[in-house]
Amino acid sequence: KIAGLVELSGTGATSGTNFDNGAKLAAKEINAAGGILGRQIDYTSGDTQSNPAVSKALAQKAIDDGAYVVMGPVFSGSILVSMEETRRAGVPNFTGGEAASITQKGNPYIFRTSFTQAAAMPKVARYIKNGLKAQSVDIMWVNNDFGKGGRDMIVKALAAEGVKVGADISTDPGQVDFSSAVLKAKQSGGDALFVYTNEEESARALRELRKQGYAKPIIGETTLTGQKVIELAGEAANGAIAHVGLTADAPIDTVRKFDKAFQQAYGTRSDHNGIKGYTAMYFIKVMTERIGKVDGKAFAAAMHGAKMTVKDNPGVLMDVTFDQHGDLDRESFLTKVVNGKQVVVETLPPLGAK
Amino acid sequence: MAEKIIEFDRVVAGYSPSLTILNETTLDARKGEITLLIGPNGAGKSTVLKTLFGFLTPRSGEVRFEGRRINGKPPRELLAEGLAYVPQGRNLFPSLTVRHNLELGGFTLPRAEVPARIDEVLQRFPRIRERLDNQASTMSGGEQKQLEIGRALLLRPRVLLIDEPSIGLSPILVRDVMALLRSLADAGTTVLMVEQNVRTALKYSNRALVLEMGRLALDRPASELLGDPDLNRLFLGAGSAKAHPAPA
Amino acid sequence: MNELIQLIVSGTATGAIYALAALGFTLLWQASGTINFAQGDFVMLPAFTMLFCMIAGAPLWLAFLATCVAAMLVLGVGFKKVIVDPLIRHGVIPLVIATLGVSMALKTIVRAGYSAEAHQFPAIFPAGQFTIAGVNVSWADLGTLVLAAVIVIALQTFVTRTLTGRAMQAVAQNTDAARVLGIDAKRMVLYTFLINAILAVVTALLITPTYLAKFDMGDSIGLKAFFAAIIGGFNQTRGALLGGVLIGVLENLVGFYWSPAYKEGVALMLFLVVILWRPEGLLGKVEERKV
Amino acid sequence: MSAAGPSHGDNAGKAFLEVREVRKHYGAIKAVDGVSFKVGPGEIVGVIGPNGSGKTTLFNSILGQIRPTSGSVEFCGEDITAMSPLELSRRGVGRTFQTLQVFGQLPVRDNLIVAAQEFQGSLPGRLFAAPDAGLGERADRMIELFRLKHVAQLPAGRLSYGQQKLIDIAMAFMPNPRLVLLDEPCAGVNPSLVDQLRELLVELNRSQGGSFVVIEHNMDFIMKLCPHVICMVEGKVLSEGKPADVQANPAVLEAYLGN
Amino acid sequence: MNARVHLLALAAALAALAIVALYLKRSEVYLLTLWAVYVMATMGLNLTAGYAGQMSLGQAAFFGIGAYLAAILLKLGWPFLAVLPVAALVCFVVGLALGFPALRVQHHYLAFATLGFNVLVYLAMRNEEQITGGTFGISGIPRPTFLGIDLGGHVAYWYWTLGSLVVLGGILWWLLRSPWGRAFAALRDNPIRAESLGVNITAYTLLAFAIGAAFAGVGGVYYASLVEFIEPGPFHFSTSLMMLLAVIVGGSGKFYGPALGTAIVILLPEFLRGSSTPWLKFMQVWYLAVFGIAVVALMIWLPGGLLSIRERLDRKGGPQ
Ligand SMILES: Nc1ncnc2c1ncn2[C@@H]1O[C@H](COP(=O)(O)OP(=O)(O)OP(=O)(O)O)[C@@H](O)[C@H]1O
Ligand SMILES: Nc1ncnc2c1ncn2[C@@H]1O[C@H](COP(=O)(O)OP(=O)(O)OP(=O)(O)O)[C@@H](O)[C@H]1O
Ligand SMILES: [Mg+2]
Ligand SMILES: [Mg+2]
Repeated sequence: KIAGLVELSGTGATSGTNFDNGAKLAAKEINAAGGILGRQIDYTSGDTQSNPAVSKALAQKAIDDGAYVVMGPVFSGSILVSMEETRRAGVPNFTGGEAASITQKGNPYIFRTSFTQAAAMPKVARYIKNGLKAQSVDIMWVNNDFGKGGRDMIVKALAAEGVKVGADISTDPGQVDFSSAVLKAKQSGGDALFVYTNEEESARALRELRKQGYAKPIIGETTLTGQKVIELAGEAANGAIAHVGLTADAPIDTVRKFDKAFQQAYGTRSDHNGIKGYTAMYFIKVMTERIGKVDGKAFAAAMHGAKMTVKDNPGVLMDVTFDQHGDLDRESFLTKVVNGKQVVVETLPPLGAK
Repeated sequence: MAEKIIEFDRVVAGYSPSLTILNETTLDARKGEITLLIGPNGAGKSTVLKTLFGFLTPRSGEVRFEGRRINGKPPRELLAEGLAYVPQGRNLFPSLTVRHNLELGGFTLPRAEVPARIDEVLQRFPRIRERLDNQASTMSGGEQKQLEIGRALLLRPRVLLIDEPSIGLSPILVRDVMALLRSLADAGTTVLMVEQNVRTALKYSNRALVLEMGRLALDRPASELLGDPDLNRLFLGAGSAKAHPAPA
Repeated sequence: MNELIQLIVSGTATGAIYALAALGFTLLWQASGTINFAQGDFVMLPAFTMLFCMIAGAPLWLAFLATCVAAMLVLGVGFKKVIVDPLIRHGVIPLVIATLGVSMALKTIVRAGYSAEAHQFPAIFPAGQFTIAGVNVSWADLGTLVLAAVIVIALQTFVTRTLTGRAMQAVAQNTDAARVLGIDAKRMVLYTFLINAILAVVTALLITPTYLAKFDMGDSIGLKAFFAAIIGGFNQTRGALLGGVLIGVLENLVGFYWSPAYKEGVALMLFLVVILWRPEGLLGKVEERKV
Repeated sequence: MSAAGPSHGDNAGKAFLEVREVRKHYGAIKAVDGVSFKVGPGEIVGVIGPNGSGKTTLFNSILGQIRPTSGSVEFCGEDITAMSPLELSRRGVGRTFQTLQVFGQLPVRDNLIVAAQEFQGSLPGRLFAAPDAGLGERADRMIELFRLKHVAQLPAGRLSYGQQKLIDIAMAFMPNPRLVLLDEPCAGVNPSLVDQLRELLVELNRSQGGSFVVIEHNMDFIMKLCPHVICMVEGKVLSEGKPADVQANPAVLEAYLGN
Repeated sequence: MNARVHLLALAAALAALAIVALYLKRSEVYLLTLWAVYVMATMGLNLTAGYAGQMSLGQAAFFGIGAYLAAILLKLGWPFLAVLPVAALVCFVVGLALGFPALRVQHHYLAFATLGFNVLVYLAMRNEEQITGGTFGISGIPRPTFLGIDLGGHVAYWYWTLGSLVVLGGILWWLLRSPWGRAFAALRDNPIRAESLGVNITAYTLLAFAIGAAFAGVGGVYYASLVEFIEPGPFHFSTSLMMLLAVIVGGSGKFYGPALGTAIVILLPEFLRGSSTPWLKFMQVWYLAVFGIAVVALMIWLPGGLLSIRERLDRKGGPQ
């Protein structure tokens, strides 16, 4: 019995829905293949409405209902609340949240499904320094927990690399008009622009950048070159570069297979959140079979320091290791939008492997 | 006896089931006459007019216009049959100009006829002409009343229902309006009028109906009533001089 | 200097969008005395309908026409029959609350029934742009502005200069009096909602390329549009244009010269200042004397 | 003629309410155009004049409902020009309205209580006062007096026009004001109650020395009640004096009374 | 209703609420507590909007101010009982300030002015990071102890909240039956007439806002302590809309309206979410759609809210 707490409405609806779909897809596949240790997965998801108080209630409810593992929420604010409950009850909890603080609270039951911003940003900063040879960079970010967290991390990472931060431009979630933000970036004259906003805003920002004739490199994280962004920004997305932890475009067989299955099931392509949900479900399968019983405490204990490979089960998509905090590590990609397609230009090794 | 244009036949009506206002009310108004409806405050006079003009549907009984049953018929249709109604209380479109208020009075008329008729009304109420382009709500109480009456006359109705026209009008205008109604009646219009200014109204009316607690209490020729000392005592207050102690 | 002009130009374009949406508010207010909390969703729905038509293979113009018909049926006749008619006799507040419910329902239906994601929408204006005096202006911006202005003027003329327009206002101001005069209140309300439905479709057509079709696209538009309507003057159709453009420009200026973090607050500040200083709005006329 | 209270002459010089050259212009419309008059303590003054002659506007200017264009108003030696209605009510000035102004959703009895409760004790004190603020009995007597007993528990907005008018008048008298300005109190009121109302005013005037200014188109009422009458035309005072004199003034006849 | 019957029914309802908690699951008790917390705020809104007629869409802002104050002060080690009056007072004062637009504008203008205030407060919560923790919020908010009793447990905290709700309800009841209550109603019905009768509409308008705000502030304190974490999200104006809906659905200007309305807005969706009956599962996704339509239907049949059913039955067959 696995419970999902996901943002099906409110500001996080897109991410939550993807995450949920990914998890559902995996559950279906696993069940079709005989379940976990012969038991069928009973996956139910509840809508947190992107509201922490509701997440908390849902987490309690999941525990009351005897959930084995809790998945989600994706939003960092919500997970910070709900993880208190899963911790108290000793139920393992996978999250899609990327805020660094989640795993720094010493909670032994919390596990990530993706990179933290703390892990991703140094890779980006390094690329800005070495790949783009930029001396200074402007930052455009969205003022929510996601954007703010990323902004703080990139500033730190850039400082470590000795790259100067020019204009520091915050934008609003759901912002439509980016003309003043882009004008600010143009004015500041940095060598590149780092854009860290949600999908729709990324698309709008790219369009406005194109409109105002911004000619310098535009770099971002996962969201910047996502499928949705390319679809929404059209032409204007071309040339954007992003570091991507997970992407359905990754040149890996398992991912391609997943991509196809997802499209078949939901008619759209999955974003990284879909992969998060999908792989998390397989993490559970692999690990449960490894410990040989359905026991949350043992599961959590075994997760720390665990390594899972595609060989164990193709469902985990890529080899992955978990550390003592519950953070994970694996390969990541540098992608670029070329002719309306996200193209992986470089595969970056896991942090731990460097 | 003149033809009965409007008839109430044991009409029961009210604003909620637990509160009956018109209690088996039976009355009528006749062609070419001014029928005056009087009675204490809250007797149900305005309710009679509202029921007649389709704002209230009788719970039982029958309302007839020229012999046809019109229970709950919507105002628009009654208007088309030649009825017009000037209600009590606020009845204008406050932020529209006086001119536009008048124009809307002729909403159901052919467009081409309206300007001439408006002119006619303005002749009758010169005060309104001076305020034509002001917002209706800025006018004084009496001016608004003139506008309302004028607006109804625009329709040249066959039957005019008019609720306390004298409220807010200066004595000179009260007499003008009454005389006007008289002349309309003489020309064949049926007028059903509610008034508290009983003494003046009786002078111009043919027949007076006294309503008490939603029932017809009296139905007499107006001239007869005017001279009746009994009614004088009851409704005009003469001699009710039992001084009331002021509340401390 | 150049950037100031650029900011003003692009702000004006955004403002035209607000103005279009605000127009629905002023229309409904003047002609039915109600506030439609679902106004934003009234724009969202046609956007999706057009999208559907296009997915089904219809060209944009056909999608637009089909949606106009559908909107008149659903947002016009349907809304009036199902919601306004039974509610209007209870006064304005229940109706306003009901539109809140409608707004919630519409959003959820689109989200749960179709998709929670944003969808791209083709633009009716050519994609290009031109530069005058160093300022970039896109055809879309210019087109939206011009169209918005034309619609505002047309609507203003209709509502204040025609007998039908005034009858619509009359119904809003005093329904009983309107009935006494034989004005078919229900029909006037129907006209109002039919016009509003068309307005919503046109607004959707113009703004969805920028806003993207998304189930909650109406939220931010609705709010801004409402503020724009009040700032310009609720009982003046042309007030919507002034209010919209004012907000659009000011937002841009604040975002650039002060801090983008409080950009969203701009419409609000302006709104607060206006209602405290001139509650009737910048172009609004003072309403009736009270006693 | 029922001369009520001290006559006008006695009080010349020690005015209670003094209105000086009050004007209210709306653009070209001179609604009130330089009106001056005095009301002595215990005096009853009638104001008549054709429709739109500025009577209501004059009241509104005196009572702070609108700000006069120019001129001043003094009450008990204090300048009260453009004071808010609230401040005036605290000084003992009450009023009634030409248009219906009641608390539509409150029961009739509560309408009357609320009309006086704010004069009992302090604002915080009223939070701890009895629910009826000790005014229940007085309200009941008023209800009796105005023949509203059978509707006392109904929301005032559901009453007939005349009944609402009566409530408005009763409310003005609930707090025992020193001066009351009444705007067409008889409009829509049954004739027998009109007589009673007049008697009530006379009685209040005699027993408590209350002063009244009354706008009325009911000449019978004015003639019997007011020892002093002002006739306004076009925003100006046309004639002023004893009712019989004003009534006989040809200009008044021509503009207002007819014949 | 007869006063004694009323009291008995109330006592029975409270007893039921107290006893049932012993048999409920943790998450259900949590939801009940959440309900009580929201009722504190909606009760205040009922005073402002329902009784005094001042359309307010800023209640969530006060709720948030109370919650943030509580979070900050409780983490500084202040005792809960000291935080309560501070939060109430601060919200009272801010509420006074919010009342000022109400002196100039009414109805929908006022609604949007207060909504604007809500947005500003929200922006401040999100952007003034040093104080509010920005979008990351504040976590680790402690629950109180009272007379040495630890209220950290879910049932204990529920009793504590329920008790406080009853006290708050008592205060509101007292206020409404005093002359103040009548003055608020007069203000709602006809401010012009009220002023000429000595009703200080400035004072009462401001009071209506301030007291309503103080109630929300108190609710916010309980909220922060209940959830043990806060961030700006729950204090977005959409919460204000929901609170207004709760008041209206229950019956605005009805004493028990907010309690009923909040149950429908807060508890019902959770109940449906929790259910595994197939047709109810459908509701998990469609709940808001159904709720929205239900609101419309309610406004058509019972524009005065659920608790107005008695008047409705009385007025049936009235004028069209
Ligand atoms: N809208 C309403 N809702 C409920 N009751 C009403 C309504 N209007 C009037 N009533 C009640 O109906 C009764 C009769 O009212 P109506 O207006 O017919 O009296 P009226 O004879 O015209 O009195 P007046 O001379 O004062 O105008 C009154 O007792 C009043 O309480
Ligand atoms: N706000 C305003 N704007 C323009 N004109 C106004 C305004 N208020 C009043 N007037 C005009 O001033 C004049 C005086 O109005 P007022 O209400 O004082 O008259 P009145 O003497 O009380 O008349 P009545 O006996 O009819 O009540 C009217 O002609 C009216 O049109
Ligand atoms: Mg009447
Ligand atoms: Mg007057």
